[in-house]
Amino acid sequence: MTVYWLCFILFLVGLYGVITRRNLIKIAISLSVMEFSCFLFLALIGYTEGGAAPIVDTADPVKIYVDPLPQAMVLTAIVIGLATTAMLMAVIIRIYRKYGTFDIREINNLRG
Amino acid sequence: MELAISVIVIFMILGAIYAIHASDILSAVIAGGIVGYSLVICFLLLKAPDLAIVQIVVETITLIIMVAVVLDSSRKEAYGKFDTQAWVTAATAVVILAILFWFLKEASAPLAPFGENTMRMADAYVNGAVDKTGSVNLVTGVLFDFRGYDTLGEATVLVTAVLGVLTILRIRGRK
Amino acid sequence: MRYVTVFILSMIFWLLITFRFTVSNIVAGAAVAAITSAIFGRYYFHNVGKFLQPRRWFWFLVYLVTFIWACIKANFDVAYRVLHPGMPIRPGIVKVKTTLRSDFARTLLANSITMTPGTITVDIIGDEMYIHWIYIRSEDPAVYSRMVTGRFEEYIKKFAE
Amino acid sequence: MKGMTVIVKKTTQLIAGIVFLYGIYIILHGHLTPGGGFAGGVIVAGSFILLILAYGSDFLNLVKEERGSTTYENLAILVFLFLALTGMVAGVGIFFANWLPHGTPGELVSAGFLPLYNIFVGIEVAASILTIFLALIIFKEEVLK
Repeated sequence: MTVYWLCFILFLVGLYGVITRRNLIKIAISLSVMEFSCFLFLALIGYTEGGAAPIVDTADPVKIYVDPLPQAMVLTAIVIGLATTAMLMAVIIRIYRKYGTFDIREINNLRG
Repeated sequence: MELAISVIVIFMILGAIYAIHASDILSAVIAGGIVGYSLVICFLLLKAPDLAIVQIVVETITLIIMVAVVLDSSRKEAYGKFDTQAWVTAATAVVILAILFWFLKEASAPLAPFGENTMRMADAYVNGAVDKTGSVNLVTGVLFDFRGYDTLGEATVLVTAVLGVLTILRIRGRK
Repeated sequence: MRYVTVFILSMIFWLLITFRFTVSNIVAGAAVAAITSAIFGRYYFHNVGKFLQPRRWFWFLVYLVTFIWACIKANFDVAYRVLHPGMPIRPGIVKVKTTLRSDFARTLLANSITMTPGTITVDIIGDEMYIHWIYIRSEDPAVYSRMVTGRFEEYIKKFAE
Repeated sequence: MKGMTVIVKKTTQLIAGIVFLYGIYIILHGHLTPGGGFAGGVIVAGSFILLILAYGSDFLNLVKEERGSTTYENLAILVFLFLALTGMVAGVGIFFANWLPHGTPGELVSAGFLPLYNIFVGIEVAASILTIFLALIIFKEEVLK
């Protein structure tokens, strides 16, 4: 049970970063930290004690395997995470070219 | 097993805290890399080699893109003195985190302990899956046969993200 | 010629990583190697005909033995400097002029210098290599070039030029 | 963007082809060993990114390359959708039906449609990531000019 709690604390650290930081790149890093904790939680749920990796050995029919379903979900989520991070980076670099800063509060002031 | 993963997760938490509080953006990006690469070790310990392969390559390319963006612009953290509004934000964050943690404590009570399989439907995906899909790798079987719709949706999201990046970044249209 | 070399090398690599000799596997390997050579063939070395001369392979073996011996010696030297309580180091960057002509030979020389502990090639600009050294023994260019490059340069000249 | 030193360039010449081949191996053996279209696609994109980083952006005639990778990406997802639709046409009547013969589990040619899905998802992922990277580089070039 400790592992689940630590995993959630990692999520909370990412949330804290998103709420309190003002630098756009740090917000992006915190978002990916939250993503990673979700992936870790799903992989933890699928683990079975003493299970093997989900590659079926046809010679040995009584082996226990870990649950392949959360792994398949996380596999697609990781690649989507890369695409969304890249899109976030595109938005951020575009904002930097326009306003010359990463600070969101300064950007708010400049717009008025 | 639980102890080893706990140690690595504590390491990840420390890396994340440093990444949030670093005064140089480049070191913040690299400290964010600690979290991603530790996740690879966690996946290997949890018997998920597919995830480990994907995560290690994706983390490398994310780092390349982030470092390119940071080197191209400013490396300074624009976070000067701690004024009133910053205190209010930090206090709000702490209250929200406390409430969420209490919620976790309540919600995690019915969860099975670590190492016992929580999901009842896993049996349908493991037993006899080789006869149904013909694939030895169970993850590929789930990905493309049992849950093909998910993969199609994921590919669509990827195409949309690429179109978004092209729309945002191209200044002039093509000739 | 380059395309054929890349095709053969890719085929060998494919058979090594799959390591099963069924018909379907070999056909798939041939197709993949053809794609690889079509895309990456034009970035390969220009004069691959030199690989076929046995004289060069002999000098390559000699170079390998020298390199491993120099590596072992340098390992003990760096271990001595790290474990010694006084830390007898004198780091700095030296400039070494090389006589090798081709880019491939220069890369090999730079990588050999980097892989022996204590020295790291920082950059190659024109004919000159900039090398970071953990203990600078001499400040005379003729002496220290000899110490850093050692015997690598002449052997590399014999098999890679 | 300028390229790197001659050491990096020469090593890249040796390595890039092998990285590409390894990515294709991961894709083709996705139903036998760990890996699959997603992992292999990212590795294939990585081999091209390695070439671009080592040789600089003048090397690959960039505008044309970006148009090419976008085309491959859209074609790959269309073929993926088409393969899924064949299940409805082929008399089975199920979207994503795996109606090809399955063969012996453990062989390279087995598991019906799964290797084909793997290949096209691999092309799609590789082209997407390459397109994102090229878009970032072209943006930088245009801004600096």
